[in-house]
Amino acid sequence: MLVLNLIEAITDALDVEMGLDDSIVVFGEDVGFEGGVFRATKGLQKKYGEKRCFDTVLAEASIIGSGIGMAINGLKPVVELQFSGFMFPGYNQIVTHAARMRNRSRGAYTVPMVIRMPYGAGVRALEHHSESLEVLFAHIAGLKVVIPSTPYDAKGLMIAAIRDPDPVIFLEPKRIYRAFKQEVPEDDYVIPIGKAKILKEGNDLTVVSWGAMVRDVQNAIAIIEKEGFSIEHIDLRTISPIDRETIIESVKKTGRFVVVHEAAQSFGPGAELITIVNEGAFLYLEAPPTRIASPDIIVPLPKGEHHYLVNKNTIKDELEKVLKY
Amino acid sequence: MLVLNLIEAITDALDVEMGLDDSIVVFGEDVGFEGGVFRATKGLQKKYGEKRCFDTVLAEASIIGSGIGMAINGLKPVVELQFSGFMFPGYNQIVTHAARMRNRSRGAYTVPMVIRMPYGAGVRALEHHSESLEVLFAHIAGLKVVIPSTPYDAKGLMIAAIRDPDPVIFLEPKRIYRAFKQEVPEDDYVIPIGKAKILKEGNDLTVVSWGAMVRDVQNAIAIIEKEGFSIEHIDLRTISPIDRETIIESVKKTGRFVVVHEAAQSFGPGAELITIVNEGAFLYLEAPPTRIASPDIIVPLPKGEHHYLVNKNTIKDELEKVLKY
Amino acid sequence: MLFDKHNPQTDEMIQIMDQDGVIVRPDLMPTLTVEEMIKMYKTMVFVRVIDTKTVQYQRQGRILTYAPNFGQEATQVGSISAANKSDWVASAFRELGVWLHKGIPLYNVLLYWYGNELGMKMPEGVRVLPVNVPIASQFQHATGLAYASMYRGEDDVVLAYVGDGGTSHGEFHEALNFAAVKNTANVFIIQNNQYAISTKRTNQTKSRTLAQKAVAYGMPGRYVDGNDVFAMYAVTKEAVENARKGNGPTLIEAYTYRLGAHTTADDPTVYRDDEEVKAWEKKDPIDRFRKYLISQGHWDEEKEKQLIKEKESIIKEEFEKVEKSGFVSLEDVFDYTYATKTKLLEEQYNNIKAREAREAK
Amino acid sequence: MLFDKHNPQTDEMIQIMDQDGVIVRPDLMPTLTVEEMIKMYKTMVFVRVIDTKTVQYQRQGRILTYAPNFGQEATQVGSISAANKSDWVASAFRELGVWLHKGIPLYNVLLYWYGNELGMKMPEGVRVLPVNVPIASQFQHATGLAYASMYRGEDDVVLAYVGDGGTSHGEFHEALNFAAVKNTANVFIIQNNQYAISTKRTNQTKSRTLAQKAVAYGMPGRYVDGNDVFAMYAVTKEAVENARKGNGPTLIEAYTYRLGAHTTADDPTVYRDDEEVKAWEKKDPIDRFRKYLISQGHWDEEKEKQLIKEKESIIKEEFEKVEKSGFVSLEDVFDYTYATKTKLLEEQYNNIKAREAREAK
Ligand SMILES: Cc1ncc(C[n+]2csc(CCOP(=O)(O)OP(=O)(O)O)c2C)c(N)n1
Ligand SMILES: Cc1ncc(C[n+]2csc(CCOP(=O)(O)OP(=O)(O)O)c2C)c(N)n1
Ligand SMILES: [Mg+2]
Ligand SMILES: [Mg+2]
Repeated sequence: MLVLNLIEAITDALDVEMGLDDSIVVFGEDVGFEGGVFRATKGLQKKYGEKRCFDTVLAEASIIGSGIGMAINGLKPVVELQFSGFMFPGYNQIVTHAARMRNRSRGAYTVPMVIRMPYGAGVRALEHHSESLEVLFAHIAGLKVVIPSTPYDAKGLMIAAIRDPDPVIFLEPKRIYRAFKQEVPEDDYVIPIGKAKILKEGNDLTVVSWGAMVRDVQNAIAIIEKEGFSIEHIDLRTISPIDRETIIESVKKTGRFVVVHEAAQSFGPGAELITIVNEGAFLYLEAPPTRIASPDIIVPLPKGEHHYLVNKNTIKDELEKVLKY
Repeated sequence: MLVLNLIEAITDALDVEMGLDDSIVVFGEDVGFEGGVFRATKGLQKKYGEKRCFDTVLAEASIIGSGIGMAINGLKPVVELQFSGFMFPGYNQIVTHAARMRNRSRGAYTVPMVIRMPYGAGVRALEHHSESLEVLFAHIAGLKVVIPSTPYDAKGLMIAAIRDPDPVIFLEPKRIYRAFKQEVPEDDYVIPIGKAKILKEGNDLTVVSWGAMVRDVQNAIAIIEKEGFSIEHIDLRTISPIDRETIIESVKKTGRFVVVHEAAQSFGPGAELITIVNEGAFLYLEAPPTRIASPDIIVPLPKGEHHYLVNKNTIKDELEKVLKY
Repeated sequence: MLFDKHNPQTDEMIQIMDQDGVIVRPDLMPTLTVEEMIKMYKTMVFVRVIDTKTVQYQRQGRILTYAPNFGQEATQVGSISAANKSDWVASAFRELGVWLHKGIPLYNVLLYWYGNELGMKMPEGVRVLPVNVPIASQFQHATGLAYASMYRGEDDVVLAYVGDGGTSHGEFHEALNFAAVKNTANVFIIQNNQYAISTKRTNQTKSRTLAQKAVAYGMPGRYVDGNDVFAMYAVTKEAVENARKGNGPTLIEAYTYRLGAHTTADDPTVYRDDEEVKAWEKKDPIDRFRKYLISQGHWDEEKEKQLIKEKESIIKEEFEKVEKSGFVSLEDVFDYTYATKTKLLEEQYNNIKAREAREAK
Repeated sequence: MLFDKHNPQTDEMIQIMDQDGVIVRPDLMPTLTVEEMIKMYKTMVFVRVIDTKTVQYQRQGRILTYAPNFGQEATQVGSISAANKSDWVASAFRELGVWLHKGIPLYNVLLYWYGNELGMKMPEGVRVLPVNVPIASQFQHATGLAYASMYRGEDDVVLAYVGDGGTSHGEFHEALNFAAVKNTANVFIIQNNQYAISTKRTNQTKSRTLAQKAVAYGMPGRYVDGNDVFAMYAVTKEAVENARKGNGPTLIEAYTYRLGAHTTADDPTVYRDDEEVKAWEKKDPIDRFRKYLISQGHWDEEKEKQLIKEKESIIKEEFEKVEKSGFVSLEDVFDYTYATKTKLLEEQYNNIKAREAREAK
């Protein structure tokens, strides 16, 4: 067993898989020599050489687009975008090609590729360094979208993503990159994409969250349960395809539903989850399914960020409202 | 009164506004000399000169980005992207700049700009010519998103969009560009952005749709009402900001809700509307709020497109299900 | 190295055969067997026949859209003939000569334009990417294909095609820069047909030649008469072999002209003069090549007639097959979103299947 | 036209003053009054003092991130001094010398790095766009700004700044092409400081100079010693006046070096040698300028000491004011999403306001 934080678990996953599979190449801006600005690829160039882990030119469309070409021609690229806020110049390649090559070629060409990017707010950063953009990927047919919330899951999901035959968007909650450590097996293992995890069983309310928000929700639940409520907490882990069954089963049991996310409220991921609950458990609902989300504004710079992020208090208050509805 | 189809109404709106306001400039690929591939800007270069209506180089990021610069420096650009499927290379400029310049500069610089693009399926086109991407704009703080469904609305909304102090994404349902004509006033008039339109009052069910889908829904309603049901039909017209009040009031009256859209189902616009209904009218609901949407696949080429598009029959069947729930 | 003294910043265009089919630069003439030349000629004529017929079919309402290649046959066939079977192609949508040479069956091409994705499923061993609609984005795939080959120590080369309009796009720039930095085996070919839909080449960029854009990447650039099949062949051959040896990428501008419409949805008379078109018709790449072949005794009127007859009957036959192919199945529309359908896709598939069954009644 | 014989494709770099402060090309020496030179020098020193102090503040945990300009002061101040008050600037994030010269109060700049958007609200009449983080995207705004001025018949010029890394981006390419085609009054300045975070300039592109990329757009390109304030001034002046006269855009490569870290979050010792840094320290643009000014009798040690003292006290004072500025208000965070808050934003605002009131109790 290793004891790793989330980013170390990602590095370890890359290392383990690169050791097992020669066709994996890892690249992006500053990813090679210095191991990335967050050091997620630290040591890989030294260990596997410049051909397998390298710095690219400063051009996101080229990072994704060349990765697509490599994937078609037999490699498995795992590329890094420095921050999710800089994925936009590469979004054309992601949507119009990575997500569609299999369909366009009726299966003759495929894009088994992982596109990693740190995402989310709460690190008191410059503009474009705090975005939560999961909807922009989850709405696109042909992509899968994964977000780990623990080191253990991060490694298992990363290995699953690398082995997946289709392009996977791997969003890394950078706020908890180094927040805590966990035991992680040394060898390779897989956490299936598309499977949510029931972190805690309960009877009165179902709460779904993912990424960095999981810990905030856990803290809020800890307080609320002292009041005698029993809450079921689900870590979604895969944003697309969503594990509808697990959520619907849970709501059928609890009758109440809250989703908590960092992304902006309107047309956000919470809306999809609430709709799924409506579709699958409408008659079981004892209170309106509720979303707790960031407001529809631009993520503020550090001196205003505290206004923005959903915090433990908001979560607690909202959960109580739903419980007492 | 003029009698115009939808695309003529857009041309007329541009013409009327350019006549009234010297600071309006219109450009995009093939927009100047030949008046655009759909001829939406036909005649404008001849009438207003090459400085005010011109062809650009083939580069969407440059179309949007230069427009942002112009808007900051006193002009009002109305730019065309040839098809919404080709907006992706310009998406970085839209999200990271057009939507944010006001906030970034605390109001010192603003981007009063209209970004027009034909959108939607059903015209039996090549790949990337059929996308419905409203969510990719509506989820972004700082943008407004408008979709007309009639010539009259198209002109009034376009004039409102041009006069709006913020960037407006103007999605044009190309399937009905020339589907029908309507009386349209010769002079300028405005249809307020953010206001839905109740096309038809009713008591048993609220149906929301927009763009080309409005007519299909009308056809389905016509059939169903023969069975004795009374349906309220709302044309959303503005996707962001949504007119929540009109929808919630309607559902409070009818107790049932269906949203119909062309965009893909998952994380689609329907999810937001259903969530709004949950938030505003939960206790009034007599049946699960329902979405009718396209499947989560890539829009097929013409010989498979009939599988894809939501059609009158699907709408009718689903509405009946909700009515009889 | 034949062309390494060439400077794309001058007006000197590489030409080997003039518009009368006369070899004006015998020193540069590539060594091609008569069989090879005849094969190239036949492919060019085949492209012309297919274009002519398909545009007719479109007028008859039998096909939706089509992007013809009139005038660009030498650019396409000359360049691709310089590549090996195992070399890759990343093209746009106006490269019929390339596709036929690479072995995509005509049936497939027609099926695609007919509106069926299956047409772009490449047969085993045909290393061509499917039609790429978002302009210039295929250049990025070309660099990745080349990187992967290099990674495995294979010496395959990747040829990528783009239009003059495409050179304005950011993706063009990024790909060329990537290739130069990584020294990948890429040959980038610009089919400069003078128009991007209605937009003239001269309004697309102020660089004198498109080939000189190579300077920005520290890459060789070649400015070539794209209607001269021998010049296209010779220049591409050198670039391909250079890349194969590990000497990195080349940018080639094929100076040509789109004699027809942008696509069948386009009316070029709106934006250009008849005179301009007529002047370019005199430089027709097929006429020129034919004159040469006849002058050398390799071709004659009789063979020409027969060839056209033969090709016309092939296109007729293949198109009729395509017309009988019917619709795309619901399975096909769903089965290639992912390797395995998600549960939700399964559900959506079943719903539509049920609806279609009801409608069929 | 002084520099129109200059060919950016050779290794000849435009230099007027060498690293010892000696004027080596008196023929190219710009006409600047002593006052003007002193003003430029003072701004450069001010930048250095601010950088030094702010990096200290960051180490003390008093500011979050900062991108220092060490070594690039001549590039910035030399170029912008050639512009008029009404000329526009579209910069990235490492252009402090430009900003100060254009009249952005130091308080604003510090407030921004402190984490408050209000810092980038330009005072009336300061024609500078806010800090632009997405690399190279500001080049597109520069062309639009210039188009709008041209449209109204105004002769303002737009100066845009980007790093060496930024030249790889598609947006760089598209903007230069647009400007050349539309003949807008743009001057594009590359601050080639040899690194994009850890990535060396030589791994960023294979073109010998970055200035030669101008060839791709049919635009003049100038390869300039960016540590020579006179060369920067003279070359920019020519480009600016040329643009002002309606003769279109120019690309300038300022060959310089980032002596410090990329930002305070970066540790450059991971990816570069001390020796390299030391070699560049000898070319320090401020030392060089000072030597010149002293040699001409315009400056002395005493003035230097005083200047530094004065500037140090200004930064100290301004930073302390910034530290007292506190947090951004909830109003500010909501009020600039749109001209008028939507109803939903009003609701979200009220919810957060209520929560914060509860929390405050
Ligand atoms: C990114 C993108 N923008 C716009 C279009 C629409 N479009 C299709 S073809 C074309 C012109 C292409 O011109 P060029 O590159 O010269 O190629 P040609 O058609 O002349 O072969 C345009 C603008 C597109 N396909 N992709
Ligand atoms: C589109 C985009 N991608 C990535 C980044 C992250 N990033 C910030 S600065 C930087 C390097 C910039 O290098 P250069 O252009 O040379 O400017 P310098 O920092 O040297 O001034 C990178 C990659 C970004 N800001 N924008
Ligand atoms: Mg062309
Ligand atoms: Mg740099």
